[in-house]
Amino acid sequence: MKKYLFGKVVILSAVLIIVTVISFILTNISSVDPAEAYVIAHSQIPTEEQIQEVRVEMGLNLPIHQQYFNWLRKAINLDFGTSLRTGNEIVDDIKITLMPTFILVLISMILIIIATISLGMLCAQYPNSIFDHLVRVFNILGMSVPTFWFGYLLLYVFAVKFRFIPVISRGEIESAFLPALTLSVPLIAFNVRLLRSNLLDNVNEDYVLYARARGLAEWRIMTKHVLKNSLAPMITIFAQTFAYLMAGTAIIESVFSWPGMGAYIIKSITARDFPVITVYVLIVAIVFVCSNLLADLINIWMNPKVLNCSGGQNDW
Amino acid sequence: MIKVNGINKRYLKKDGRGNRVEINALKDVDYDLSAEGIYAIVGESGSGKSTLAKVLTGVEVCDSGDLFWNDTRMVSASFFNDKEIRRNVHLVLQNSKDALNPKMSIYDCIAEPIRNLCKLDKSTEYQRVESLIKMVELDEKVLIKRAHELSGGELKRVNIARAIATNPQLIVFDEATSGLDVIVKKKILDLLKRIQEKNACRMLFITHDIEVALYMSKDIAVMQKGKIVERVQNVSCLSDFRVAYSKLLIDAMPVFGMSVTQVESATYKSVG
Amino acid sequence: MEVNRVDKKIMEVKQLSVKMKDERFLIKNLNFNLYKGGVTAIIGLSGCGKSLTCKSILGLLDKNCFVSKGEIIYKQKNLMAISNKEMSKIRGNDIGIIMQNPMTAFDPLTKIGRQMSETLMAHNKKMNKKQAIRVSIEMIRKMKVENPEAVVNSYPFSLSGGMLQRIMIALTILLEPELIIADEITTAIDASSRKMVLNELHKMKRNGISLLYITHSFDEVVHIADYVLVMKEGVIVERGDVDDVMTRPKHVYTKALIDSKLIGQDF
Amino acid sequence: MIGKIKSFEAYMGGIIAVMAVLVMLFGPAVSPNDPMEIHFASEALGPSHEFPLGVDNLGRCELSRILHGARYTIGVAVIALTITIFIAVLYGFVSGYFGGGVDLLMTGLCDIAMAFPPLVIIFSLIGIFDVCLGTLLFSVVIASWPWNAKIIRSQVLIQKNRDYIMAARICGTSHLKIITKHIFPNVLNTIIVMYFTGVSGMILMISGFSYLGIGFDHDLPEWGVMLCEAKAYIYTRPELLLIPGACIFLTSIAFNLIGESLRDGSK
Repeated sequence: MKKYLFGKVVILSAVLIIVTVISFILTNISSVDPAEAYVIAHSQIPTEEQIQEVRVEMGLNLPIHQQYFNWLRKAINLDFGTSLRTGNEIVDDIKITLMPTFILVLISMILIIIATISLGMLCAQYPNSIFDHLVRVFNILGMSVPTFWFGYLLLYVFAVKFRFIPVISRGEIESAFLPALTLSVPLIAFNVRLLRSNLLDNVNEDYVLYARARGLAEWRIMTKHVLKNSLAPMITIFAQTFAYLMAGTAIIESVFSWPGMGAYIIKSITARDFPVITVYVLIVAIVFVCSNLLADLINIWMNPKVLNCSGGQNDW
Repeated sequence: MIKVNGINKRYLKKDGRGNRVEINALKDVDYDLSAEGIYAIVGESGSGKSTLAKVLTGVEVCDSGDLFWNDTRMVSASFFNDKEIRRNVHLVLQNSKDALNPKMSIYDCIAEPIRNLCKLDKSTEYQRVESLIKMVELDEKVLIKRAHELSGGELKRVNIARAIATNPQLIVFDEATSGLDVIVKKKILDLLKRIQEKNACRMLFITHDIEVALYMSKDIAVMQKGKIVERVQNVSCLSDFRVAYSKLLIDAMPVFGMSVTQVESATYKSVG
Repeated sequence: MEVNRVDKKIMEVKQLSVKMKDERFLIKNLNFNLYKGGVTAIIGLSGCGKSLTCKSILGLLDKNCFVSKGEIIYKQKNLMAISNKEMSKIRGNDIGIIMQNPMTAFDPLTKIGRQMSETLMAHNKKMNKKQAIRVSIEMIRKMKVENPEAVVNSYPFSLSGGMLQRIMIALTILLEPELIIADEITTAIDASSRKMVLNELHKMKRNGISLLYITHSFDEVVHIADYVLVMKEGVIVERGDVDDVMTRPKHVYTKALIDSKLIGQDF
Repeated sequence: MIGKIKSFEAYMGGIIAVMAVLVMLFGPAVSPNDPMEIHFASEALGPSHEFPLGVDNLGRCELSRILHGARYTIGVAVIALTITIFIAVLYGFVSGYFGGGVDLLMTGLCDIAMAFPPLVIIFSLIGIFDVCLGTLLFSVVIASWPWNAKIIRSQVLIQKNRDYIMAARICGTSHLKIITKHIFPNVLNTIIVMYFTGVSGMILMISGFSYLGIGFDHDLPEWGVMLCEAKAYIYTRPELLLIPGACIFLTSIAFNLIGESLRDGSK
């Protein structure tokens, strides 16, 4: 168990280190000279001297590894500098925008989990029924729909045609529903399909037959045994879903003008605001790493067999 | 012909808590096959009998110990890749359906060792496969089929045909009859006896079923926990086995463990 | 002896037929009775419909086959006609089953103790979890499984087939059924465990539990059964007392089965 | 009935996919107008005889743009996917077949690569390189290869540990022959399914990026770019948003339907 976790932690820390290196490279090797950008940002006409001065001030004349560690020290203290576009401290901007994004992701996550489990259970309980086929059609549609386009359709129908909600939201909970729905539809489609096939595989297992043969109630077999066994491999998928959502809100937020981190980053990309992009890359990577680690922990707790499976056996 | 001296084999396995545990599959095992005939090794699961079969056929490399082929000492690793030895040693795997590539025709499966190990032209190759399929008493029609279209007994026969394709001197059978119905099982075993007589080769049966061992062979070794606990070279009656563990295995056979009254009422003819 | 048995008939299977969805017969017109304290064996090769027979008795057929005709009378009730809820009370409590493959018969993600206690609690509402675990441990100990306290706290994958088979028997006995169906219980386990498992069946027989013993080997039939049904392709081709069938087999198929014996008594 | 529905799905998918490919090949030849030519005079925005689907915000023929766009959208997706799957197959076979330290290293690398969300990868890359089609292709491949490589690797591993591979080794088959003649035919099905379901995922990913203005030039008639251009006119000209989006949707459905039917068929 310790070894297993250790391996995971090694991989995840490797990811984190690589991310910081990439972020660092991003800030330094990008087509914009940070010193020049700084001078321009302070509304001065850059002269060679000033740039040199700022360069020394920012530590850009130091060797590259030292620059990296300086940058890392600053990053740990949440000092990422200022945004080229808004002129604010990046940390402040992120602080304001992180919460709405998190709310959006949370609502989507709840939608996804509820819809996945209920639709999956119903489909597996009545396989090949009309309902099952409808869900199958929904799955194919959900997997194929371009989310931003779907978002615009919803926006057009609900905001432009029927005027149920304002077109531009200010981050109220009630206007979070449409973007959350848009975000979750494709993920529900993927997850329902997975859970359904997991459930159907499990229903035909010997242990279900034996559970019935020793007189357990049907609902108990379905919830305590079949669902438990089918959900175990889904834990990792749900964690990935969460991380994917954190990274994937960008397009949807800009569609619905949701005042979150995603919309903020899209604006920064259009403005080629690299310091902000760097911070975003860092945040998303950290979320990814943390949720993966959490998923592994839950997996070990729920499924002791994880530790027991060994890889290839035929070696020659 | 083939002889192993003091071979050891360990491998790592994960236990219930995910810790790696070393398993001694073979502990200081000596075994040899010399004269033509049928040999058998009996053991329960985990006794290391399958590992021994794999070491004898070169599929697995042992950690230490010596392997002799016709009195020359072989390096375990090169033993497997030697074409001469590949032609003369064959291992028939337990799961006869899984041992055939599902995407290949039966003809290709049987012809595979011939193509790899003997250089024959197309028509001789075809004749050879045809004669093999006759030898295992199958119809020629199966040659164009795939593995999933055949029954358990037919699959076993195809595996046997592939095993004798290169006329090997030693064929090792890992659980030759598991998963077969009793009637088919007997037919297969009788077929193997006939083939052994005709080809004058050595056959080694690795089995958990002591009845199969007693039926097929006069030279039976019993394995327990990676060791050969007893080897009887010329079995004539059950009392030849003297070690407690062997007696336990024999005792576990229902036919010998039945109560006296039932024994009296059951009089069936002896085939062994 | 025969007269004695008729008095204590506990189950009657009448004209039982099972069909596939495509109308193919899997079992055709099966008739047999089970007697109190008697052991009836069904012998046949794989695919002859013997496992299907036990599944139909317990009402656990797959979705692609169904009972097309016949009744199974147990305690004056036709098991084919009663509700699913009633049936699940009978399963385990009145009719127990020991499955063929112990390695796959338990939920891989639930501890053995939990699986035993939930079964006990489902049939005995008064029992609480602690009591259930305690009686489970006692019974597992009687089955000569080492260290039962650790066994109840472990997951199925860490136990061997022979151990799981004995645990399954322990659970079946704990529910005190009248009839136990044993479906090829010796095929998936080691020789040394087989002896122990068969001994347990003998004990059950002595305690007056009826057994329906499904097997493909005549050795075991001789070992344990009183009465034998030989089944081939969904039809019973021969039936009778074990001694009669063994000494004077009438049907060719029965003869073939007996002849397939590898080594005889006088080896 | 179920079979009928499933084959109906497959037919539908096939028909739409063939249509999409035909548009890709012959779309530009049959398009009524030059997709880049700006028609200032055509104040009538709606459909007309000259412009069957009307003109866009700049006065360019919408139908011609759609017909030309298929080449970019589907073409780039197919190219990216082909590169991805080529890398994945190579990587998966080496990692899965040879195992041991190589495998450990390669799966570690895969895990690290998988920890980067696609969006993060493309954002990092556009920081380093210029924004162009090459960067887009490169980052899409970088983002998707590890997922596919893992699937291939696990399939190879499953096949490699099956008995027929060992049997082939015993028959003296070389490693190269085992990979090409034994494992590859058995993994081919997975690769084909991966290809079809992958096309739809690729189209969605690439159009998503071009919607953000990453990858294609701003006036190219690519469907994602067209959506990007049209988003400002959601109140006045919703059909400009509807048409290219529907094209992406339909193409994607078609490939998903084919992929799903193949997946079901291979079970």
